[in-house]
Amino acid sequence: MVAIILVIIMLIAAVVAAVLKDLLGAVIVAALVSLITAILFYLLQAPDVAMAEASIGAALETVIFVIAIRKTERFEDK
Amino acid sequence: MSFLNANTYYIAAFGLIFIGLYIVMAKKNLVKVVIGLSFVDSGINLLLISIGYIKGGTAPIFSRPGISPLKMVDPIPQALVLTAIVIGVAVLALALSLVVKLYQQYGTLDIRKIRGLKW
Amino acid sequence: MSVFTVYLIIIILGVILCLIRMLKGPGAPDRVVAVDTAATVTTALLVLLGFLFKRYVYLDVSLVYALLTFIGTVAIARYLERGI
Amino acid sequence: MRKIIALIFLAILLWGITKPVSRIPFGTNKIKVAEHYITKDITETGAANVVTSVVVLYRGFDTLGEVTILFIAAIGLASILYLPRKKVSDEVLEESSLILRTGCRFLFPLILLFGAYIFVHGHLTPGGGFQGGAIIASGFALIFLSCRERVVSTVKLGVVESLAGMTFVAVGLIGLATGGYFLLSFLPKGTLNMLFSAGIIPVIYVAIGFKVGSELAGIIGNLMERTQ
Repeated sequence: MVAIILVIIMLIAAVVAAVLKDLLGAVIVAALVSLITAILFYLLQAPDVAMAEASIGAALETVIFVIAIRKTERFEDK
Repeated sequence: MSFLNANTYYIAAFGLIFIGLYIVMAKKNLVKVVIGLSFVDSGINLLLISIGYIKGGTAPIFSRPGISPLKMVDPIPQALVLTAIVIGVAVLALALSLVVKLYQQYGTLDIRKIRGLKW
Repeated sequence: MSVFTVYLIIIILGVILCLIRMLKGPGAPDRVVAVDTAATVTTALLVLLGFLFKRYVYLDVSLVYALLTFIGTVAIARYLERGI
Repeated sequence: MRKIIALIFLAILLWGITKPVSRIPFGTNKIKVAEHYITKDITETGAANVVTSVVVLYRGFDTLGEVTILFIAAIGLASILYLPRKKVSDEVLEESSLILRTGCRFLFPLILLFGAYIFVHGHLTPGGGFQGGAIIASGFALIFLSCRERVVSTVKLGVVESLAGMTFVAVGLIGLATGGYFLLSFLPKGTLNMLFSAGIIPVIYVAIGFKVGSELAGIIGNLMERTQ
């Protein structure tokens, strides 16, 4: 039951990341998707993979995307 | 409801893969395309791990005595996905560096305005 | 209905509230705060699940979460104040 | 128009993919190879964590290839972003506040210590070289974000990375010389669940931890400084 609710939240967050025009907001929502993916790995009894996904998705991915947005532009124009 | 209960992780994995592929194919912004690629990456990892799951199993770690080897999940997909995640973030950084170079060359992130990427 | 069910319901409710703020939030700072709160709440979820599975080696994963999730928030905050 | 084409393509893909996936039932025992790994793990390798022994010993060649892919990605990024060494930043950046600076200086050694704990205990608890390297790289990312004047020299990162890679290959070659095949576990296995056990697994995982950490830190440093 916990898994079903988490999956629904994750898919909603992924759709929001696809729709948003603000790229910074999309990156933040992608961080939430990565976080819930780590919890699903943990529920599937794979703590090694959950630790890798947590340490990558929590910090490094967000930092890399934010640096790339800083070097380019923030808003996706029409 | 029973279908949803039985196939929760498959639905999650394929949902992530399809949303990522839709972003890659339909969006016009290059940074967003890279975000879609990271979604596809996560979805494929989730699919592999959920194929290796065994109901009632526990993690393959003999941390205390009394854990039976017969009640353990499959360690091989975990070992494959473990390295794939770290490779994924390095490849993502490589793609983003290409995006930054394209922006310095053309001054835009819209793939309709970049000659050679339009379709 | 054991006491752990009540704990799980409370934690899931917290994550759903964070999701609503994330959906509504007009700007990037609201979404950052929502995701940071969701990370804190789900750290509690990881600890509780490790206790329910009766595998205490799982607690390392929640330690990673508690130690590292603030770095992404710091990165976005530095971007918003034009630091990097 | 693009959206319609994309949706049609995805519908065809979904129709084609439900058939084979429905043959794979969720949660049943499927693979015979894993049974050998799980039942023979303690007598053959001596590591408590089966995932670790699969990554390092049973599929050690695979891990060597993955580390090589990581190395090639780091080299590609550095060569794409290559800039001649000159001062290009004419933009004034905001200084980080006192709280952030002090907190990062306090937390940086603790994050490094935690990453070292993760990859030294890789054969006993969840974790290992890849996760510990990612945690160490996160600590360097924190330094890059807060204290810009404390630059990490890329030469030192390169030296650490090369030494770690050479350690990996050298341990494998010692196994080849003494026993007959690459990555033979020539050290004693010890008792289960002790720190000094499991043969060469801790040595190789420490090497992988240093290599992954220095490579990811170098990637973040190149992304942040080589572009204007």
